[in-house]
Amino acid sequence: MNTGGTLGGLDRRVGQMNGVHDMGGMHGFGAIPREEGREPFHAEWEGRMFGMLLALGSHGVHDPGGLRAAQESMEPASYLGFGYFERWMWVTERALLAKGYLTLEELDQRTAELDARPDAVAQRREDPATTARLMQGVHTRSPSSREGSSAPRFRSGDSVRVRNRHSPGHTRLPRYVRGKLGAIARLHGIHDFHDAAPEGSPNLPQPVYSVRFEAEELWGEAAEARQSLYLDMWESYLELAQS
Amino acid sequence: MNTGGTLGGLDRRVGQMNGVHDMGGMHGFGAIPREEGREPFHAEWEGRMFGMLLALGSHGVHDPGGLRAAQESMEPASYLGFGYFERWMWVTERALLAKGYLTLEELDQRTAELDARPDAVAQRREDPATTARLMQGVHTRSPSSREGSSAPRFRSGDSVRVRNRHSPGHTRLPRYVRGKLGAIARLHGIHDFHDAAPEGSPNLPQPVYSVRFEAEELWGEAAEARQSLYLDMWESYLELAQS
Amino acid sequence: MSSESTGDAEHASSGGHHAGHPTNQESHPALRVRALESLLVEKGLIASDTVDALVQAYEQDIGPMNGAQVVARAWVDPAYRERLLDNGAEAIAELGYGGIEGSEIRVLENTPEIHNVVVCTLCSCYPWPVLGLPPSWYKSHAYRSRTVIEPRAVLREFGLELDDSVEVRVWDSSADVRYMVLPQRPAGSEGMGEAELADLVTRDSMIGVALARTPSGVR
Amino acid sequence: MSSESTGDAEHASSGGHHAGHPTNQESHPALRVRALESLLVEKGLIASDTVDALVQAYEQDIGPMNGAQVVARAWVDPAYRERLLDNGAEAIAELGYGGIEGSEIRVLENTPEIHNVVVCTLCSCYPWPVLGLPPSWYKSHAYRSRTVIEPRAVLREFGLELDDSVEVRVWDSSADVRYMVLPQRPAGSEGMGEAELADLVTRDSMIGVALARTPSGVR
Repeated sequence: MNTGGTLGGLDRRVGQMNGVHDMGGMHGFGAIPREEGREPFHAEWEGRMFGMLLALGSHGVHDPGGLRAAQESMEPASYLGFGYFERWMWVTERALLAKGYLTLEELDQRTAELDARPDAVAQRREDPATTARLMQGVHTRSPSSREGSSAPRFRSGDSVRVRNRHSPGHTRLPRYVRGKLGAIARLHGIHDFHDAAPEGSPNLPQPVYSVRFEAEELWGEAAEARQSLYLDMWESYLELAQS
Repeated sequence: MNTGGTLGGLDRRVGQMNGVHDMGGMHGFGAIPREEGREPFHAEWEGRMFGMLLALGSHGVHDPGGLRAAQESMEPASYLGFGYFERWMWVTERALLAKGYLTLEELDQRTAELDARPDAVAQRREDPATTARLMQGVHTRSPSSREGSSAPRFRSGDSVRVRNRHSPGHTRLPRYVRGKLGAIARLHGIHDFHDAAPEGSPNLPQPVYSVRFEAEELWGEAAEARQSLYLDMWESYLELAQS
Repeated sequence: MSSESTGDAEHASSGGHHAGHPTNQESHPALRVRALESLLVEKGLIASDTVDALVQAYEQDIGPMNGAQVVARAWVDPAYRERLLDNGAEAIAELGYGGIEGSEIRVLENTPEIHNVVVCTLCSCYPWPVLGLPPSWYKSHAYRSRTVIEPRAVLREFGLELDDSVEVRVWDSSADVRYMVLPQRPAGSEGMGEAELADLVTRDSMIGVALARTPSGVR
Repeated sequence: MSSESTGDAEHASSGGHHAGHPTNQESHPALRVRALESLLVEKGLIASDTVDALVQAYEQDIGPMNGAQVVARAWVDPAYRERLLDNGAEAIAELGYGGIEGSEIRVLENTPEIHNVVVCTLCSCYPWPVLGLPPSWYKSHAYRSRTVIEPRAVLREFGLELDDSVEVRVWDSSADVRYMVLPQRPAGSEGMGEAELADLVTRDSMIGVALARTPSGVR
């Protein structure tokens, strides 16, 4: 996926390192909701929202790689209160407003108009060429590995300590592993790096490793029997552990 | 404060160790809201709610020591979305319903009645003796230190490691210090222990220490210059660090 | 329980009151999304048939039936199984599957000693080409928060009780690699053909919260 | 911004939509609290004059003016200052203050080298007998989350820029001890009496997010 650029002014620095989205290991969310309605879309608007999100990305209206970071810029109570597709709606609106494709006034006005005329038939626009091109991408693999110039620093079996990072901005380093001891399980290759970088500095691709953690290291006495955890980690998250 | 008993069936095991209330070090909550209206109560209902909360506690309707744990049993999105006095309203309703002092039906019915008659004059009940006794407690100190039977394990200056605890249930051990290295700054004396205990096992008073942490230990490179952090910790949270 | 935890459909019906939403007026998401699509079409930013095609693709063509075929093939073809475990995305592409959220797919083999289960704690990453879009429970805060700290308790909620001798490996999809579980081939499935075998492979068994169905459970 | 972050008053006006609230009907908190009080009075569980007295006490009698007297006394009386730093609650009781949330109070002295600031990350603990009930910002998620990780940035938001040579000590009130800051006596206050000095002591200076006022700022 494209990882350059920003999502309508919502760049990765607005993502939240220690945000409420980083919920691995948290308590209080109750039982897993198992009732299933129609999947994957429970209502027509969810499908339309999803389709629009992908369609806009193919036009360069937003940067798909920045969508995770953009969601994290939601206020925490809203992040938790919104459903999955509502979060995408929020992100999409924000991107369109920030890039000037839409104004809030016209969106509010159109909403009011449609509210007043629930049976109005939607105007359609067909673009078979764009649709065909986009659907090709939906069905065809494009590898995300990069050619790496620097040799990976770690080898399978190496004991590594996760850096205790807490800088604001988007990251893929969950809070529950920071400072913990793990072992390199496998090299995944060189991948684009998605974390927030200081303005103007490039986010160079890095080796990504699968790192194994023992549950006792992560959760102490609360750990369940014979559990391990594997996490994919960019090289800069890690340092060689003193053994 | 009284720490025995439960809050209307909401005991400390329903509190959340890794809950959303444990927000020290989190990002994403924005600027600190500085506009001040009338303090401490912005509206009459906030004062009445606060007064009722204290009045009920003096009657043994709830256990003041369990109120923190009870708030943590709120669903995370609600905890974040509610205001401070609304959280107390939620806790109080729950306690009264659980103990059978109220039914949801009568509360809903009374709400509807008052909604229909906004100018209705509230019925009053006076109890000067109880009021006088309660106000005495509002203005008079009662020390919370206990006589300790066991000698404190740690001395000022001792290097201690915070245990990496993640058990469900109420705790006063914030997530951001778990596993970290600190130093005993001072012994506060022996205090009641408020954490969730396994059913039936007593929560014996323990020594409480003021423990000093250096910001670098907690936040790594994100730490600000020359910051330290002091946290009050029960002895069972700590172990002597290998030096 | 929050609307979040009972799926998006119910949430949709809960209506407005969205603090932080960048709109002046509170409105039902269904209405808001209609307004959004109407404006984007009018402005020529999207085409209606593109949205139609995407919805149809993820409702009908891209779902766990794709992954089930991959699993069935691996069960009957040891050389394919080896390629699949070595480079998931490439072996999956042999069967014609690939695309968004499928650049790198790693396949994790369940054995009598090791049980794998997949989660995404930071969002809801999922191997779309083989499993489609994730179900609501996979996106729930409960699944995201609990699976890394108490996987056995989570699996029990799904009806899967593992012996303490089995190692539970939890895979948190935090980067660009997506994960899919290759469940154990069930006893009693000897001699079955690929199409029949694919019917035993459920979505949940490829996430790791269930086992593949046994033939008796199907017939 | 959420209603939370703009104080409870605004939240009150935002009305219903409370997922997880144990009620069948959504209602304005003001109305709900009236219903609650009405029922509790009717059932004899509380008395109206008790609630009146508690509200009046925390609106009028128990507030930062109490702490300001403590600070002023410590500024003029070195022996009192020593007792105050040694055992806060006992020294505070000498001036007649004590009660709920004041069993153990520790007083932290600001100096040219050390600046103390108080927070409660897990809830909103606060030394009621000397400072009253906490202001909205002290209870805000922003203050609770940020003060332990970026205190200098927080203090800057309050208009307090500290030199990098000053050590910032953050006190997180996680247990039963409550904290109050003894601010530095401002320059230019020499010769002032206790009552005058108390006027220089603001609530914020006793939390540690501000300095005491200078006399020129008062007169």
